[in-house]
Amino acid sequence: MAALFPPWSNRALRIALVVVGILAVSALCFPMVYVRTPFVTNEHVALDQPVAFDHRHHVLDEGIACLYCHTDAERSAYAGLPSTDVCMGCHSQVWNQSPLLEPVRQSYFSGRALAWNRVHSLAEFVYFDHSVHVARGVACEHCHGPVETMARVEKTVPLDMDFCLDCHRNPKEKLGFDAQRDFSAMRTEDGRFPAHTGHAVTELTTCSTCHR
Amino acid sequence: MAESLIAEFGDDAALARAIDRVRELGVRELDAHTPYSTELVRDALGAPPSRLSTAVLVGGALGAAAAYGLEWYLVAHLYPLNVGGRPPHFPLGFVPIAFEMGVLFASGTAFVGALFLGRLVRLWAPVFEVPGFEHASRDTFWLTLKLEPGSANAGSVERVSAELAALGALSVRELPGGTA
Amino acid sequence: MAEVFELHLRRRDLGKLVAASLALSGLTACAERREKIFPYVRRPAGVVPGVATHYATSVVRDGFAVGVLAESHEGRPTKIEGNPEHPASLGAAGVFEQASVLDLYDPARVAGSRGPLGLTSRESLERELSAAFGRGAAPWLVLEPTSSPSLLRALAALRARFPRARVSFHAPLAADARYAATERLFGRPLEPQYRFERATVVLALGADFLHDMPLSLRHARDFATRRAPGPAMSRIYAAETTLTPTGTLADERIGLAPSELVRFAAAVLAELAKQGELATALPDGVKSALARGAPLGETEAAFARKVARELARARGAALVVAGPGTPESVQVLALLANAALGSVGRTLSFVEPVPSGQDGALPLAKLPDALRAGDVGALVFAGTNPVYSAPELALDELVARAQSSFCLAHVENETARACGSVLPEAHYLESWGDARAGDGTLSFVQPLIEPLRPSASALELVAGLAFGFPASTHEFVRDTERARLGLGPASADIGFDFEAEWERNVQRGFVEHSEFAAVNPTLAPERAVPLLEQALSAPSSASGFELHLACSPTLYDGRFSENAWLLELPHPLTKQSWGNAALVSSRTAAMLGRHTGDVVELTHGTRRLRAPLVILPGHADGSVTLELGFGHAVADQLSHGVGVNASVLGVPFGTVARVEVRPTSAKADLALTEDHWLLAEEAVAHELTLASYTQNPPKYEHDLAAQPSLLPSFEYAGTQWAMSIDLSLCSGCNACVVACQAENNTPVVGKDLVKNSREMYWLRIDRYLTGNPDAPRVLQQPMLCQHCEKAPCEYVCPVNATVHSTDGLNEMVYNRCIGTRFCSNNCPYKVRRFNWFDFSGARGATLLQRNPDVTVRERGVMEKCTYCVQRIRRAEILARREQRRLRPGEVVTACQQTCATGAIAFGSLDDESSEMLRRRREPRAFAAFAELGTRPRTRYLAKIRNLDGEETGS
Amino acid sequence: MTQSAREADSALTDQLVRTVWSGSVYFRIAFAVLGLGSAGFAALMLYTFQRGIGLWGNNIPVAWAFAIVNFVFWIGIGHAGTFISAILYLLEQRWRAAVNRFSEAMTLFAVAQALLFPVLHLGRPWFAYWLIPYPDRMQVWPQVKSPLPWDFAAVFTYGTVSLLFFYLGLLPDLASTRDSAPERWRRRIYGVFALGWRGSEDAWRHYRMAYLLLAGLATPLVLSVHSIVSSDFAVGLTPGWHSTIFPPFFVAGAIFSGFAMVLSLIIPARKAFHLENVITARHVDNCAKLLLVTGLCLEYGYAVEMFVAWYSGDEFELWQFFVTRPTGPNCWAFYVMMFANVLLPQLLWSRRLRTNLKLLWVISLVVNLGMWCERFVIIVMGLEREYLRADEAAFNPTWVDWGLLAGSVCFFLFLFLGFLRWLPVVALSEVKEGRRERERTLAQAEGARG
Repeated sequence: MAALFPPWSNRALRIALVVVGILAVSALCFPMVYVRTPFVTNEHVALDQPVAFDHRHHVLDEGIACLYCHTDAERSAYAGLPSTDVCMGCHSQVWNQSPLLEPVRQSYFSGRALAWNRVHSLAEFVYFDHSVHVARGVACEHCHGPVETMARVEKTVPLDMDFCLDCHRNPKEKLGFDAQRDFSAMRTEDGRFPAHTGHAVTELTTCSTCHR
Repeated sequence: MAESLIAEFGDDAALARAIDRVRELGVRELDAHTPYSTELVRDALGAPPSRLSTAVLVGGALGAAAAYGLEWYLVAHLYPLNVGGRPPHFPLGFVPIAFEMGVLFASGTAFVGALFLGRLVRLWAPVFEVPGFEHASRDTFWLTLKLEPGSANAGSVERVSAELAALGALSVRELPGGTA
Repeated sequence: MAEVFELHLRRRDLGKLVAASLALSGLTACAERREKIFPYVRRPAGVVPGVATHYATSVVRDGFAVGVLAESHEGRPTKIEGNPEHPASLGAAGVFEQASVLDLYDPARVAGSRGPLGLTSRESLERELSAAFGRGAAPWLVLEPTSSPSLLRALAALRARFPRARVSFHAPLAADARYAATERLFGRPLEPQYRFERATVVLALGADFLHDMPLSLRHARDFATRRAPGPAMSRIYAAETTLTPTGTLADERIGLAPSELVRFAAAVLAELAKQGELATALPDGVKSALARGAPLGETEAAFARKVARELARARGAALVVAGPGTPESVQVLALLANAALGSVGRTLSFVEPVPSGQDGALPLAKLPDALRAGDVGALVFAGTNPVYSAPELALDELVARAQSSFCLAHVENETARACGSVLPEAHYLESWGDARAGDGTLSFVQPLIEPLRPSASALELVAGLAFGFPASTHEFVRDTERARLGLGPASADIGFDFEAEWERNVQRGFVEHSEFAAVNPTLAPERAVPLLEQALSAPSSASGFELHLACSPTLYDGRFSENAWLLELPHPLTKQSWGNAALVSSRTAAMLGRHTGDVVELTHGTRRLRAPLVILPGHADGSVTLELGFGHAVADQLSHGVGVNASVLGVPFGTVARVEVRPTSAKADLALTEDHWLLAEEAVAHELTLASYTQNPPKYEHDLAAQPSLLPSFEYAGTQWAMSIDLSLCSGCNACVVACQAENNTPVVGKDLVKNSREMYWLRIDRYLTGNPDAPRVLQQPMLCQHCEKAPCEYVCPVNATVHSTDGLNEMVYNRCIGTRFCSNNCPYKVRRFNWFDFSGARGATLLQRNPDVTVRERGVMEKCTYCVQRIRRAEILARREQRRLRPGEVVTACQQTCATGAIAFGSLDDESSEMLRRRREPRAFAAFAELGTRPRTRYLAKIRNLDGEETGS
Repeated sequence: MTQSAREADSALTDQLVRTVWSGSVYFRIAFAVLGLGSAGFAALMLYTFQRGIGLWGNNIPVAWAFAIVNFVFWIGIGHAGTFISAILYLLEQRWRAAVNRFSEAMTLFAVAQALLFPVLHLGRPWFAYWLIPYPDRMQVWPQVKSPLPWDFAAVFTYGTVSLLFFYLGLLPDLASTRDSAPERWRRRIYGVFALGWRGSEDAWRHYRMAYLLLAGLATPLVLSVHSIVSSDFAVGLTPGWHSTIFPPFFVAGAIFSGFAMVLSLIIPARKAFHLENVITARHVDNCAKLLLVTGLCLEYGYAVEMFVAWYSGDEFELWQFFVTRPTGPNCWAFYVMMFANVLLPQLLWSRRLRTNLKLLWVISLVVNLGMWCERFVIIVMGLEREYLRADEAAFNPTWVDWGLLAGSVCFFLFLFLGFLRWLPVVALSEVKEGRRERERTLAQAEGARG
């Protein structure tokens, strides 16, 4: 009686096993790689906005500082987008006939808000506070990238927890200042800092710094 | 060109006798195919004990060490949080997983090792072409041997076949594809 | 929720964008969605998105104002806090103030106007109303009692314009007895003002002065100043029918049926009259009247003697308080006792009554006859619900006899259902107004938001009727204020900047020093004689049980019937949620042969009521307490079928009546969050007497320090948060529970889940009863996350979802939680709560009320008290921005902020100035379940009872 | 003699693989019914997954109930399988060959049930993978000081090792099945799974070593698994859980329940498949004896628990053991447990009762019930009455709770029935080997006499 399987089946079985192994490993690795791609992080995705606002022109040509429009960054958790009257502050005088600014004028006279597309977005359970970062000297471009070179704003960093921890773990190295030194709020009466207990978690990496 | 033979026996004792006899004839490359592990055949063939145990020890030790190392690296080194006031490096808590991973890796090594050292995971082998070989897993005992043409004491194929038949072989055939 | 919606709306315009609130739901998967940002078109001055603002306003109930601060996030009012400057609040807020914000967003609010002939617009209904007022028979207006100068001015104008118009004031809990009593003794109605900070010995006669009196928040603050253990500690005696929060804090209390309460008060007064110098204060007529009372039981008599002795000993610093629910006789006896004790001018003073406008007002009881006679033209109910609360008037059928009927209502209540037209009532956070606090302080009601739907306040309605619609209440209240200041038209202002004054006052929320001046009335004690003779000689042989009606500690008089927070809130003593019950003592229950959960039938005359029985140890024997406010009959509403309506028995609040109680075989479905009562030795809460505490202080802290551990100790330094809770000051009033719920977006889960012990309170109050089962001592213990240094919850979490922060908080990271619930199993305090379902959109929940600084938790995650970490981090961010250390007392938790007695103190262990640390160092500070080695950060201070030596009845 | 041995081997092989080719109509009916039950199980799991575990009766304080009870119950069942196949192998108990395949299959399917419940019981089961350390974007890792990751590692290892052990033991028999199959397509299917086994002595040499090593590894593993499961409770500080006796106590209970399940399955299977010549009365009797012995170990555990509670004088322990358990809201479970695990096994002292198969079967079923109740008593009652008397609550299971329990029993039996039908149910090669050795020993003894 002939054998059940031909001689080439040995090789076929082994190849099949190797392929299954590779597929299994890929199935495990693929999601880990995928979540780091721009498909998920939305990095480098420039969105169309209701107004063709060009940061290059406003920042580089006109020399307008970030905080002129994003006023609240210094005092609120949210940097905020400028209200229409801020745009109109200048554009009632300059380019006041430009068709590009038609939506702005429409908004201003109708009282309906401009609906901008959010570019930099964090999960709902992350409590990021602009004001404290600005006050501690974290540059805008650290998280937002070189906005002054962008025709349409896009994300340049993933803004995931990995990214946040990168600085929160080592602000001195990453941002050039000694966070421990500067956290006067956390200091004890005699200027000591919480004793080193082997837990390298600091005020900056403790969970409720960002999650409440 | 070496020539291989395969002989079928009705019980393990006959197979063991045949092994002893062909050994006397100077045949070195021998293997048996039996429906169950039998002491007679094992002793007659006299193969050295399996080296699998060493591999399993290494596999288990590696698994346990890797698990413990990973626990230390992640929990005590990368993000050492204050959990219930326990120290970041907490051997008491790290041991169970290290132990389990040791067992897992050791078992995996034993299983995979047995398959590969036993030359399994091959669907085709020359013996499968032998008519009646399906009895090898049910009720008959088979001997395969390879005759080296150059070796002095080895007789001819015919001689060995005759000897085997005389020892009670139910059938003796040439094995075209070798003994593997 | 981290995303802000920068609304293009003015602060008070938010209602137009309810849809945007969808984005407020929290904690979803990480995948980012394309979101829109809507910046303002024209940015209002002073608004910074993401930064909460507070506005002063007032909560008015039955004509009494309490000044509050309303927190606003981008135009959404989210939370109410007490106004620290306001004399009726002093920074505290009670249960009802805290919960009132939810009513603003109540999905059951009257959605739109509904009138005859298909009229649905507000304007057309107002026109219809004005027309109806002017034609046909005399119009009749039914209002809540009020102290609002503007409303009174509008009413006067209304009367001038419609001379035939009649006005009635109706509130089921209106405390007329104290006005009757003062009128009897002093010749005119007066508002008593109690000074608990001056009182060394207090007798509370059916008086829950910490909880349900107009100035209760202030009473509680004042009371607390005298409750630190030491020689200055005051001593409180309580005689009451049911067990109240005040009774739980009393050093000694006794349960007395309403009729016994009268005799007890008389006995105390008679006892006082025997004491040397006090004897002269009372005329003989009174003395002989006092002697007519049937004798008290032995225990009660002994207690009366002792109380009288202690009161007399504290002469000049003694105070007798009669509660608003007590009959006139008790009020009179209390006033006489205060007079005899020389309290007037020291611990007690009088001012003019706060609610006014009673002159010319008709009692509501006259309305039915007028209706039957066809004498009523337009009948208008504004902010009252007499169909529900006065069923004996049978208004539900009679309203139709009016030529037209209108109801200004917050929700479609029973009265609204009976009326031909319904107008939506504006919430106080949507309207302008004014009112006086319990001491007469003129307070303002300031809106934070444009009405979510077209609606009107009672003031707007009356002013509109008087002066024509539409009425601008803003202008009207300003004009009233101008008139009060004696200013004429604006053009005539010379040398006085009204605008500045007005803005200052509105910003402050009240007018400083505008409280009524104390009056010195002349006492005519002999006028009490007929009343006392009648009250004391009343036969006590009648059959049945005495009925005691009480204000509900959760629904008040029923006006909060659609407030999901309050419906679910467990009763402070019975711990009953979603319902009320007939409360009886265990002996009375034994007489009836029934237990908690059985249904009894109460009969008063021809009126019957079936109510579930709940045994309340310490309740007076032979009487039944029913709390008002439950048993609403409007289908499809949250309150439908929740509890029973005690008004159905037809007994007015504050009167003594007898009812028959018949056991039935039916069983009720009660939701009790704690269903057992007595407790032997308990390691979780301690109580001591003052004498034993001063002579032999306990060594709790020493016991804690002696706990051995195999593990190396963990060193904490720097800012380390901790809490100290003084059990001597916790009355179990629940204000902190609601404050926590409002602050932390804690969901309401409904009756079925409460029955299965799935309530979501981060902070609950555990109630322990000790001592004699019939006259127990009550210990109320706020139980919240103890923030253990060796937290047992932390080391069992497999995913690091609950860990310790560097500043000593036990953190709960919702977005990391996978819901193994091991942490809850391992928590000996059982303070962790689990989202069994998706509660974020539960019925009665309102997305707009949510605190944007706190994550809304997803289904399947654990949650618990965080010590209000969002407030801590906000303060830290502020401190870091300003490059300074945290200021002492800069961080206040929601529970601490609202607590009127200041039972909760919070702060950092490195802040030597903190009250928290001072308390923690008292010898009576102990850690709950210290022997488990969890090392809690929260300390409790053992309850200290100031006994006079022997204890009666235990 | 040679001829007869060969015929006997052949006949035995045919007997034991016959069922693989032909199933009776009863089998089809039972398989369909259990299949429906399993589908219901799947539907209920989906329902729970979609709506949340609020569908169960759990509450605070009873945050763990049926799901964890079922988990511990099933994982315990598994233990007898490993005990028979590994520990008895190391102790050279040859009679195990008759029942080890059964019990290994039982182990595997019980562990499969056990793996479902901990995942299903999570509040957010879709994040169950957070228990595995992988390089995530959050830089947060499992917290390995918690017993739950230990548990995950233990059960995962246990399931994997059981599968490997089962499969390795099955290899020669898969080859027999392959070579006995009537049709070529069946031979091919079994041929693939036999991985080309051809009984070569070279393969046997490594196979024997691997089997011995796996037995040696599975022995400490089986002891560790229930020890770790017990630490899910013993590490906590709940009265009635916080006990050092838990690991051995749980292991004893696990093996006890496992033997009960072995008997519950083997007694009917033996009859239905006419295996009386392979699984003899002696084998059943041995299982019954072990049931008695492990039962006694468990009873010792009960006694020690209560003694320690009393001796400690701790009011919460006393409350748990002497008030809550006999009088608490679910005290029926306590009495069932006491009857089934303490009183009933004492009948097994009698050989007459032990060899009465019907009675033994009933006893084994009741012991299964009793062991489920034991887990219920420990877990649910421990939580119903804990430290804080103010926050006590009773547990009332919902229909979903009962449905999931019934569903998992169906699914277990469904898998087991599939095993009975499509795989050789007795370790063929081992039985043959054992018989050959016995014959040879007999022959030698005769030879010595002669």
